[in-house]
This record gives sequence, structure tokens and C-alpha cells, in this order.
Amino acid sequence: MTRTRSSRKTAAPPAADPMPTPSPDEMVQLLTPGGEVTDPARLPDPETQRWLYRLMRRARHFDERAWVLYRTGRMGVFPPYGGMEASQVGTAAALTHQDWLFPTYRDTGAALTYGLPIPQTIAYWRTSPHGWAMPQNLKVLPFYIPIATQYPHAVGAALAEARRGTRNVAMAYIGDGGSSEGDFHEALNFAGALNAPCVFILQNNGWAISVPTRAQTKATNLSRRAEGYGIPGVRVDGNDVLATYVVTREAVERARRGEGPTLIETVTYRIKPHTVADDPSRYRTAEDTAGWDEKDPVVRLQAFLLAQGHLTEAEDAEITREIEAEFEAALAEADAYPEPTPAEIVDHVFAEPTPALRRQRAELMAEEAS
Amino acid sequence: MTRTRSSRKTAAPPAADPMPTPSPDEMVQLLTPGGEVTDPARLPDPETQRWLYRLMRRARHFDERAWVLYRTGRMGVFPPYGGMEASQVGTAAALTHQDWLFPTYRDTGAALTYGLPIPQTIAYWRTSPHGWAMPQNLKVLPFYIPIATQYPHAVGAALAEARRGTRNVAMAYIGDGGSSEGDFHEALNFAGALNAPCVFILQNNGWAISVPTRAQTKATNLSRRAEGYGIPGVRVDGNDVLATYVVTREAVERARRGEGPTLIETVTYRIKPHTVADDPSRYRTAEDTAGWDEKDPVVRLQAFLLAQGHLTEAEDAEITREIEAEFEAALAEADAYPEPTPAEIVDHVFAEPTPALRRQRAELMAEEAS
Amino acid sequence: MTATVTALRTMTMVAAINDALALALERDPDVHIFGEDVGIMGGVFRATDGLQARFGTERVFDTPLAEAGIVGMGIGMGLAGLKPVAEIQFAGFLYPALDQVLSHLGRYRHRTRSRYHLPMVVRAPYGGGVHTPEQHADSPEAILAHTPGVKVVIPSTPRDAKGLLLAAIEDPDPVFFFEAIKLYRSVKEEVPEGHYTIPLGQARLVTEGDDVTVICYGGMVEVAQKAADAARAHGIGVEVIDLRTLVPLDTGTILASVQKTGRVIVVTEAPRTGGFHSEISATVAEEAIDFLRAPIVRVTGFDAPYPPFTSIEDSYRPNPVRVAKAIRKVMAY
Amino acid sequence: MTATVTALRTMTMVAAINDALALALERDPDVHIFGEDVGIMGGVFRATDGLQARFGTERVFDTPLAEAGIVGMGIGMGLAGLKPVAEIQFAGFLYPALDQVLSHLGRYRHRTRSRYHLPMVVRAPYGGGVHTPEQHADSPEAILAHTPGVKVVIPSTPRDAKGLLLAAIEDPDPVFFFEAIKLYRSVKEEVPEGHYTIPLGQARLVTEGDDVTVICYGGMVEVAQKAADAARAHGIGVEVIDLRTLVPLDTGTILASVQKTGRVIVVTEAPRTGGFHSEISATVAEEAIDFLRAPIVRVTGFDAPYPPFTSIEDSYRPNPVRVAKAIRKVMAY
Ligand SMILES: Cc1ncc(C[n+]2csc(CCOP(=O)(O)OP(=O)(O)O)c2C)c(N)n1
Ligand SMILES: Cc1ncc(C[n+]2csc(CCOP(=O)(O)OP(=O)(O)O)c2C)c(N)n1
Ligand SMILES: [Mg+2]
Ligand SMILES: [Mg+2]
Repeated sequence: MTRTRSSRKTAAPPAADPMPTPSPDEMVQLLTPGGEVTDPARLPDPETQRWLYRLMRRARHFDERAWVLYRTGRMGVFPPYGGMEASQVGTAAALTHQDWLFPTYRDTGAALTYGLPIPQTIAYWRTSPHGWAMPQNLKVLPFYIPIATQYPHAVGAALAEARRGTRNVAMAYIGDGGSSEGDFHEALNFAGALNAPCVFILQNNGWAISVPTRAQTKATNLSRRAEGYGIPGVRVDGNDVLATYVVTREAVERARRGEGPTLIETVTYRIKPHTVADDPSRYRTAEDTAGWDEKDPVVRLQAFLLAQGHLTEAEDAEITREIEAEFEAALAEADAYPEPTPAEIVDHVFAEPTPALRRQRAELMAEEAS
Repeated sequence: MTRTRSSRKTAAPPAADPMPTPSPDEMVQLLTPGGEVTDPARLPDPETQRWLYRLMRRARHFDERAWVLYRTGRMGVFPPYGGMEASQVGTAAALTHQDWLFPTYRDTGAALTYGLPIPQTIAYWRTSPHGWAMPQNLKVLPFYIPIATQYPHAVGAALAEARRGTRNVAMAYIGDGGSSEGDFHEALNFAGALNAPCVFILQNNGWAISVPTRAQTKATNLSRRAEGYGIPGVRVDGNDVLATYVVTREAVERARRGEGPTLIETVTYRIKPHTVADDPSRYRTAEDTAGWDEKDPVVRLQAFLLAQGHLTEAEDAEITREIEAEFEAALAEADAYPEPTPAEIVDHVFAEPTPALRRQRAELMAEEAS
Repeated sequence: MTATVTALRTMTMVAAINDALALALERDPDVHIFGEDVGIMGGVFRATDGLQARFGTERVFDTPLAEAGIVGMGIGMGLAGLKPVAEIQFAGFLYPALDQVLSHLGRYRHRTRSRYHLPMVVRAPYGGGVHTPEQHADSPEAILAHTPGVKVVIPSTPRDAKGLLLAAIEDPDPVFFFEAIKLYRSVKEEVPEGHYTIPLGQARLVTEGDDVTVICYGGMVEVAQKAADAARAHGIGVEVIDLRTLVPLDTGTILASVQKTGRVIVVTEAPRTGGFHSEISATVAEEAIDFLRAPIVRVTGFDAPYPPFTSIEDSYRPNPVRVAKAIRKVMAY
Repeated sequence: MTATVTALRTMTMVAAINDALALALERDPDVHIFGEDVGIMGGVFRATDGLQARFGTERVFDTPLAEAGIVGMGIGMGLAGLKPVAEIQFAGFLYPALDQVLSHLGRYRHRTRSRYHLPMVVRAPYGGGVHTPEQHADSPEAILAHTPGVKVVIPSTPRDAKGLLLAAIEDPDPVFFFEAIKLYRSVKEEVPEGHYTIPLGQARLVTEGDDVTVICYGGMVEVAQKAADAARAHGIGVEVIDLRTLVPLDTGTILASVQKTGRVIVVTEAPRTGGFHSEISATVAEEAIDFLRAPIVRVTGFDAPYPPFTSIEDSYRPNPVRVAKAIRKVMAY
């Protein structure tokens, strides 16, 4: 329970379990919702299991607190990811801080897992500039708002790493909806053609706001799109963090070895509304969401760990306490960020402001003063 | 030999041979370069064979004459398609004039086969406005210059036909290079999701100007991209007009029946330069093009028809005479088109010119007068 | 304004837009509405609320999430004679579709010598003032106005929105219809029931005045109006012109006012360099230079992205104080 | 101009661009050049001729045919600290990449509060005059100039092209570099060998004169110059200003000239409504109104697509006769 993100940064990453690329129709699942292990040989060791569990708990706690903070006016509109933790945590946990992370607005859980500090994450969702000034020691970008544009960026960052001879990779997230955009196609094809060390995570959570995946595309298996680019595609149970982690580790290692990109479709579900301000009853019924609560990724692993004796109730309670304490401290830190000044509107456009911007800055300052 | 394009318009189209969708790795070929028939049951009848042969000869004649006319300054820069006739003729021949055709700059052979009048086609390649004023009785658009944008248009036209309850379809062409653009992806996905009666022809001719297909994409079978959209994909020998015709007929019929779009990859080769002004020796060697001359689609069918007794030398010579006469008459007609006036620059922008355009037109006319 | 019915109903701008769309669907079977979440959801701002239930999934339908596909498919529908009315969820998400717009939407009549034309409308919410996320507050109208072959309409009141939208849908050529998010629900007005149109290319005189002309549109009209009211209190007569359509531009109304006042202020919330405000300035400087008694002052956004930082975003967007300052400046000149 | 070597060599603009690219590759291992057909082919205009052979397929490489991919990948490379220099085959084919440009290229410094910045250059041939096919003669510079966070450079001579391109590549922020196709091979000039830069944001006085200021850039400079020569023969002193960079704009040089002449003509080959010419007019009308003795006349393309019809296309593009007419107009005013 002590291996934290920052310790992993220096420690050599645990060796990836060798994993054959499954046939595209197969959905990789290591732990069933019923608690059965399908393939014991591929299961990560208990330490890794506990580490992933803790990261999921941590991610979920942020999601839950964000709701509460939103309702009390202490946080802005937030796109929840509760129920999708395995999809985000298992994938992002496969990276080190030398690797790139390109998250969308939905992927706060992935960013936290990668190592984005909580105070800054809160600041982002408070729309404070502090949330956008990314830490120097990380290679994570502010959450992407326009859909799909991050995919080509990941290709470029990955290619730059390859050109420099590092073994670093770039990982980008996208949704089922986002996979309809042209940028998705161009990025996958570029990555294949240029052999860029990329891992593309496609979180198929069943919905793009009000549009179900079946209306988004006639395809029933999005990982198959990989074939059209001559790259491997894997479909994985996105609510099984052991599976998402193992599959992603393998893709990351493949990319590190110079063997090119992988597309991973995590099959999960958006049980929550699109954002905390959305009312899903306009477009879906209880039937639509049926069955997904039972697949809760946190509960699944928790039950397994407890059953296996890898986790005790006392340890679990300790995790809860640690996570809560960490969040409250971070919240206090975020609360202490100073308010931005209007000058921030015109600053940071160019390294050296153009004469026009300098004049505009003066105008703005004069107005604010008056 | 008497069934012409215009007679087909009124006659009921011959019934399509029932054809199972082949597995994606299979390349449909009905007539080998050596003259063997692989699947006699699927072969179109001799009348259809002769008709396709004549259409290919006609297309080739235009291509050859265009070169000569370019060299003597009687035609503009032209993108040749010689060697790709089976890919263009066999596909376009599957349409009636109630169907839509979206050709690229490479697809003069397809447009001629569909029924675009030769004089107008010449005018287009002379960059005369007459070449852009498409005939009222046809549903063919001016050759597309920007790459890939035509694909979504075909989806829209097809959807409009479906909404109106017709059985008409839309066919669009694209190249191997063009298939890397985002519009390709969006169109195929839209067509699948909205069940648009579209036939997408992807002419894989090995090159996008100087970039070979293997640098364009890591995929080795572009028809497989169809799977990513849940629609059928077919790979066909693009130098076998019997195969391209049969495969396209089947796709057209499927679309007419309301069963949705198909992607057809025609595997062919650009033996000619990118345009008549291009010098391919900058980027490819004789080795690159080796073997493709022997696959000449016109020669292949000609040899077969002669060997089968479906065509005599005398009939062949008659075809040559007819085609030449038709072209020369068309050239004379094109030569007689009046020169455009500068007013054409500002006309046809809106149904009713804006005040700004009216002022600009007056300025332009005044300048031209002075 | 050409109208067939004159009963009035008080409504918001978004309700007026919904009303216009319903009328268009009712009157013309060729009208089809599509976009992201426009179906059962009724659009993120509810502009298409109830339309799918009433007109069916063939007339009002959700598309996959891809803006180039939306506009490109609309072009194909237009070629085939339908009247496509596409919604782009926010104007800032029009960017993926700009290739289809610049390469084709504005060129089809020209490139087929009028054999084809595209009676398409693209609607999109635009502009700031309501604390939306990054890129949800962009004002890209200048890009469209610089695109030959497309018209650009931006209403500022519920009544105008309905009449202009019906005119746009009935127009034989492509029209961009930008709707100020800020105005969707903040203003109510009496709107005629039934069908009427407001012709494209006619500006609206919001207030009359002899001293200063303030030219604006969309979300900036209420800002200009407030500044004008304040100036009137100080005895300065401000004429506020709401352009309503950028293309075609009502140069006549602009120049007549300039000839009267000799002082011009242009107001938009787009970035300063190259905004449509500059086109208006250039027109005045070309056509009415002798009447000018003061510089043509631009009150605009900044040459920076619209800030996603809620607590300071209001300093980006022109407000009545900034317009009032410009009024004082040209009066004092 | 900061230079390290002063030997001169006569070359065309495309040769000067090739020279600058080779120098940049040589001096900075972070510089990478990519685009469609830039490798073995050396680009359709040969601007990258020989570079792949000399610097290898990692530094100079062909991409798949997809402009959003090209610019988007370049952004990622820039985030990771490389200096991407992308070629777009023609400016009209930048449109598919506009989403990447408007959504990200200009925003990255802003959205990360300077943690990241994008030292990227996008080169593209632009403009008409050489009978290219449809959409190969577009002039979209106004769109980029209206995009916060990107710079826009348009050279008009071989010497400027080399020095400005080197400055653009060394600039820490994104720069669009538009190259007039018409000038690629039509003009030769003595160009310094070796490395030198011309700072972005400094206009060039092409000819001096007291009566009229003609403001232009790129392919229009030679047009203006010819009209200026003709006017001089009639005793009219025309000052031709080549802006060289649209963003940053050298307002100082413009205003100094206007204060002297009081008569302004702006010339571009882009469509009239909303072109960058209008931004120049607006700047003058805002900053130097009292000096104006005549309307600010715009000599531009038309509000129609650049015609793909060879025999009449020359009537679209401003020519010396049209500029001369504008000169007479402002002189006679
Ligand atoms: C280019 C673009 N178009 C539209 C939107 C508006 N929008 C925000 S989220 C969303 C749905 C995205 O669905 P999906 O990709 O499945 O991601 P999810 O929200 O399910 O995580 C849409 C349409 C946008 N942000 N960007
Ligand atoms: C959007 C766009 N980008 C670039 C070009 C320039 N261009 C013209 S043809 C061509 C290659 C096309 O290759 P492919 O799609 O394989 O078609 P082919 O020429 O082989 O028929 C390129 C890059 C263009 N016309 N449009
Ligand atoms: Mg989703
Ligand atoms: Mg090709």
C-alpha cells in the first residue's frame, strides 16, 4: 500500500506480463464481475493489485467530492467519471512521468493517477488559471475540451521522443463519440505510418452526451478500426482494472521497444450524467443503464482483494482516511490560490507581446483601474 | 456493341449477379492477366463484356488524346488515368443517370462512362466555365480538386435520395492518398450510422504524387477499413473490368435495397505521371512500375474477347473508328465554345448578388471597358 | 418584414428560434434538421426541443460527432435539393468543418455556374458572457464573412431571430446563423405568431441620435444600447445600429447615419485584429471619409483567446462602460 | 537585419527559401521538416529540394495526405520541444487543418500559462497569377491574422524570404509563412550567403514618396511598385510599404507614411469583404484620421472564389492598372 506514484517514478517499472494480442472480437477480462479470475497467469501481483485499488479509490473520492463541491458552489461544472475508474486508472498507471498524457475533460481520474497534483486539478475545475499552468516535472496537458484534437498531438509528442532516442511514449484518451472525428483517423494512420510510440485509449462509455454508441456508428467493435491502419487493436473490459492495466502495460512496452502504436478500446459505461449540470432523464431510461452498477470497478476489485486476503477491512478503512485527508489538504491548498487579475487575459499570448497586445494590455489596465 | 449509355438510361438495368461479400483478404478477380476465368458463374454476359470493353476503349482514347492536346497547347494540365480504366469504367458503368457521381480530378474515365459529354469534359480540362456548368439531366459534379471532401457530399446526396424514397444511390471516388484524410473516415461512419445508399470507390493506384501507399499507411488492405464502420468492404482487382463491374453492381443493388453503403478498394496502378506536367523519375524507378504494363485492363479484356470470339478484329477496328470520330466531333464542338467574359468572375456567387457584389461587378466592368 | 399572422406571444430568443424551426419543418418537407444532440435531447440549449417528437427521426436527427461530416453531408443534401438546417453545438466547434465551408459551401453555385446551389443553414451559438468552458465562447463570424458565397446573420432579439431564421432557411444560398448564447434566455419580447420573414441585408436602427453612431450586432447590441442610454442622460445622442446581417451588409444604413453623426464606434466581442468591426471601419473610411469628425473607434475583444477563467472573463468582453468611454472619446475629439 | 556573413549570391525566392531551410536544419537539430511530397520529391515547388538527401529521412519526411494530421502532429512535436517546420502544399489546403490552428496552435502558450509554447512554422504557397487549378490560388492570410497567438509573415523578395524564414523558425511562437507562388521563380535578387534574420514586425519601405501611401505585401508588392513607377512618371510621389509581417503589424511605419502623404491605398489579392486590407484601413481610420485627405481605397480581389477559369483569372487579381486608377482617384479627390 506504500508504492505511490512518485516512488514509481524512480523505481524501475515492474516487468510487463507477456501478453499475446487477442483476436479483435475477444474482450480481455481478467476478473469477472462475479469475482472469478479468468487467466491467473496474467494477473498482476497482489502489490500491484492493491496499488491499483488505492488509485481507483483516490480517483473515485475526487469524483464524489467534486459533486458535493459543485452543489455548494465551490467548484465549477464538472464531467464526472464515477464508474469509469478502471478504464482511466488502469491505463494511466502504466505510464511514468517521462511519458506524455493527453487527457480529455472526462479524464480527471487518469490525470490524477498519472500524477497531476490534486490542488491544481481542483483549480482547473474551478476555471482558475492555476489549473492550467502545468507542472514542469510532468508531461501532462490541460484537459482537452474540443473533441479529438489531442490524438494528433500525441502522435507528434511520441514521434519527438522517438527522434530523440528515448523510450518514452505518449498516451491519449478519446471517447466513443470522439472516435467519429476525422482527427481520430488521421492520428491513428500517422502513428502507424510513422511508427510513433503511442498508446491510444478509446473509452467506449456508451454515450456521447445524449447519443448512444449504436447511433454514433454501425460498428460494434471499435478496436477493429486498428486493422485499417495496420496496427494492433485490443478490446478490454473497461471496468476490470487488472485487465486494463495489463493490456496497457503491454501496449506501452511494445511502444517502448519501437514496435509502434496500439489502439485500446475500454468497454465501460457512463452511469453518471454528461456533466454535473446535465439531466440524462431527457435521453435515457433506467433500462439503458441497467446492469452497470453491478459492474462497478471499485467494488469488483475490493471484493476480490478482501476475499483473497490481500486487503483487510482495517486496511481499507485506513485507505479511506488517507485519501480523505489528502483531498482535504489539497482543497485547502487550492482555496489559498490567489485570484487572477484581468492582465492574465492578454498575457501569455506570445513570448514577447506584439505592439498591438501591448497597447491592448494598457487599455485593459486603464479600464480596470477606472 | 450497340448498347450505349443513353439507351441504358431507359432500359431496366440488367440484373446483378448475386455475389457473396468476399472475406476482406480475398481480392476479387474474374479474369486473370493470363486470360483465365476464375469463376465462370459470376462473369457478366458477352454483351455486357463488349459494352465494358468499348467504354474502356473510349476512356483510354480520351486519355491519349488529352496528352497530345496538352503538348500542342490545346488542353490544360491533365491528370492521366491510362491503365486505370477498369477501375473507373467498371465502377461507373454500374450507375444510371438517376444516381449521383462524385469524381476526383483523376476520374475523367469514370465521368465519361457515367455520361458526362465529351465536349464539356474537354472544356473542363481547358479550364473553361463551360466545363463546370453541369448538364441538367445528369447528377455528376465537377471534378473535385481538394482531396476527400467529396465523400461526405456523397453521403448527403445518398441520404436525400433515401429520404425521398427513391432507389437512387451516390457513388464517390477517392485515392489511396485521399483515404488518409479525416473526411474519408467521417463519411464512411456517417454512411454506416445513417444507412445512406452510398458506394465508396477507393482507387488504390499505389501513389499519392510522390508518396507510395506503403508510406501513406501501415495498412496493407484498405478495404478492411470498412469493418471499423460496420459496413461491407470489398477488395477487387482494379485492372479487371469484369470484376470491378460485378462487385460494384452488387454494392449498388445492395444500396438500392436499402441495405446501406459499401467500400470497394480497386487495386490498380498509376503507370502515368501524376499529371501531364509531373516528372515521376524524381521519385520512382522502372522497378517500381514493373509488371503493371502486363496487367493493362484494356489489353486483358480485348485478348479475352477476341479469344472467345465475342469480338472480331473488324469489329475492334470499327470501335476504334467510332471512338475517334466521336472524339473529333466533340473536340470541334468544344473548340466552338465562346470565350468567357470577366463578368463570370463575379456572377454565380449568389442567386441575387449582394450590394457589395453588384458594386464590384460595376467596378470590374468599368475596368475591363477602360 | 413580411408577415402572415400578427398575434403576439412573449418569448425568449431560444423559444423564437424553436418556433421558427418548427414552422420551417411544417411548411416545407425539404427542410431537415440535424446535428449533435438535436434529436431527443433537443440540443444543449433546447433550440430543437420537441421537434423530433413532432416531425420524426427522418426530419430531425442526431449525427455522429463530427462537424466536417455534418456540414459535408449537408452540402450533399443541398446538392440533391433538400434544405438542410445543421446545428453546430458551439461556434468554436465549427472549426473542424471550415474545410467544407471554405472549399465547398460557398463555392458550389460558382463552380457549377448555378446548375447547383446550396440552400443550407448552419446554426451555431456563439459568444461569451455566460461562463462556458474553453472554446465555447468564440466569435468566428469574421472568418465566415470573408468567405465568398456564404451569408452571415446574427440576430439580437427574439423577434428578429425568428424572422431572420425563416428568411435564412428560405434563402437559396448558404447562410450562417450565429446565436448569442448570452441572449438565449436573458431577453423576452413579443414575437408574432405564425410565419414572417425579415429580409437579409437590412440593418435595424435600435435608437436614433445625432452625435455618435455605434455599429454592432448580436450580443453587443444590448451593451451598446446601455451605453447609449447612459450617454443620452448626458445629452449625447447616440444612434445604435444593429447590423443583423454581416453579409449582405447594409452599407446604406451605415453611411446615412455616419453622414448625420460624423462619429463612429464599432463594437464586437471578437479579437481586435481582423474582426468584422475592421471591415465596417474600412467601409466607412472608403465611403464617408469627409463626414468623419473623429477617429473610428473599435471596442472589441482582445488579441488573445477568450479566457476560460471565469472570474476574469468579463473583462474580455466589451461592456457598457467601455463603449461609454469610446463615446466620450469621439465626442471630446 | 542581423547577419553573420555578407557574400552575396543571386537567387530566386524558392532558392532562398530552400537555402534558409537548409541552414535551419544545419544549425539546429530540433528543426524537422515534413509535409506532403517534401521528401524525395522536394515539394511541388522544389522548396525542399535536396534536403532529405542531405539531412536524412528523420529530419525531412513525407507524411500521409492529411493536413489536420500534419499541423496536429506538429503541435505535438512542438510541445515536446522540437521545432517543427510543416509545409502545406497550397494555402487553400490549409483549410482541413484550421481546427488544429484555431483550437490549439495559437492557444497553447495561453492555455498552459507559458509552461508550453509552440515554436512551429507552417509554410504554404499562396495567391494567384500562374493559372493553377481550383483552390490552388487562395489567399487566406486574414483568417490567420484574426487568430490570436499566431504570427503571419509574407515575404515579397528572395532576400526577405530567407531572412524572415530564419527569423520565423527561430521565433518561439507559431508563425505562418505564406509564399506567393507568382514570385517563386519570377524574381531574382542578390541574397546574402550564410545566416541572417530579418526581425518579424518591421515593414519595408519599397519606394518613398510624398503624395500617396500604398500598403501591400507578398505578391502585390511588384504590382504596387509598377503602379508607383508609372505614377512617378506623372509626377506623383508614391510610397510603397511592404508590410512583410501582418502579425506583428508595423503600425509605426504605416502611420508615419500616412502622416506624410494623407492618402492611403491598400492592396491585396484576397476577397474584398474582411480581407487584411480592411484591418489596415481600420487601423489608419482609428489612429490617423486627421491626416487623411482622401478615402482609404481598397484594391483587392472580389467577393467571389478565385476563378479556376484561366482565360479570365487575371481580371480577378489586382494589377498595376487598377492600382494606378486608385492613385488617380485619391489624388483627384
Ligand atoms: C469538436 C467538438 N464538438 C462538439 C463538442 C461538444 N461535446 C462535448 S462532449 C461531447 C460528447 C463526447 O462524447 P464522447 O467522445 O463519447 O466522450 P464522453 O463525454 O462520453 O467521455 C460533445 C458533443 C466538443 N467539445 N468539441
Ligand atoms: C486537401 C488537399 N491536399 C493536398 C492536395 C494536393 N494533391 C493533389 S493530388 C495529391 C495526391 C493524391 O493522391 P491519391 O489520393 O492517391 O490520388 P491519385 O492522384 O493517386 O489519383 C495531392 C497531395 C489537394 N488537392 N487537396
Ligand atoms: Mg462517450
Ligand atoms: Mg493514388
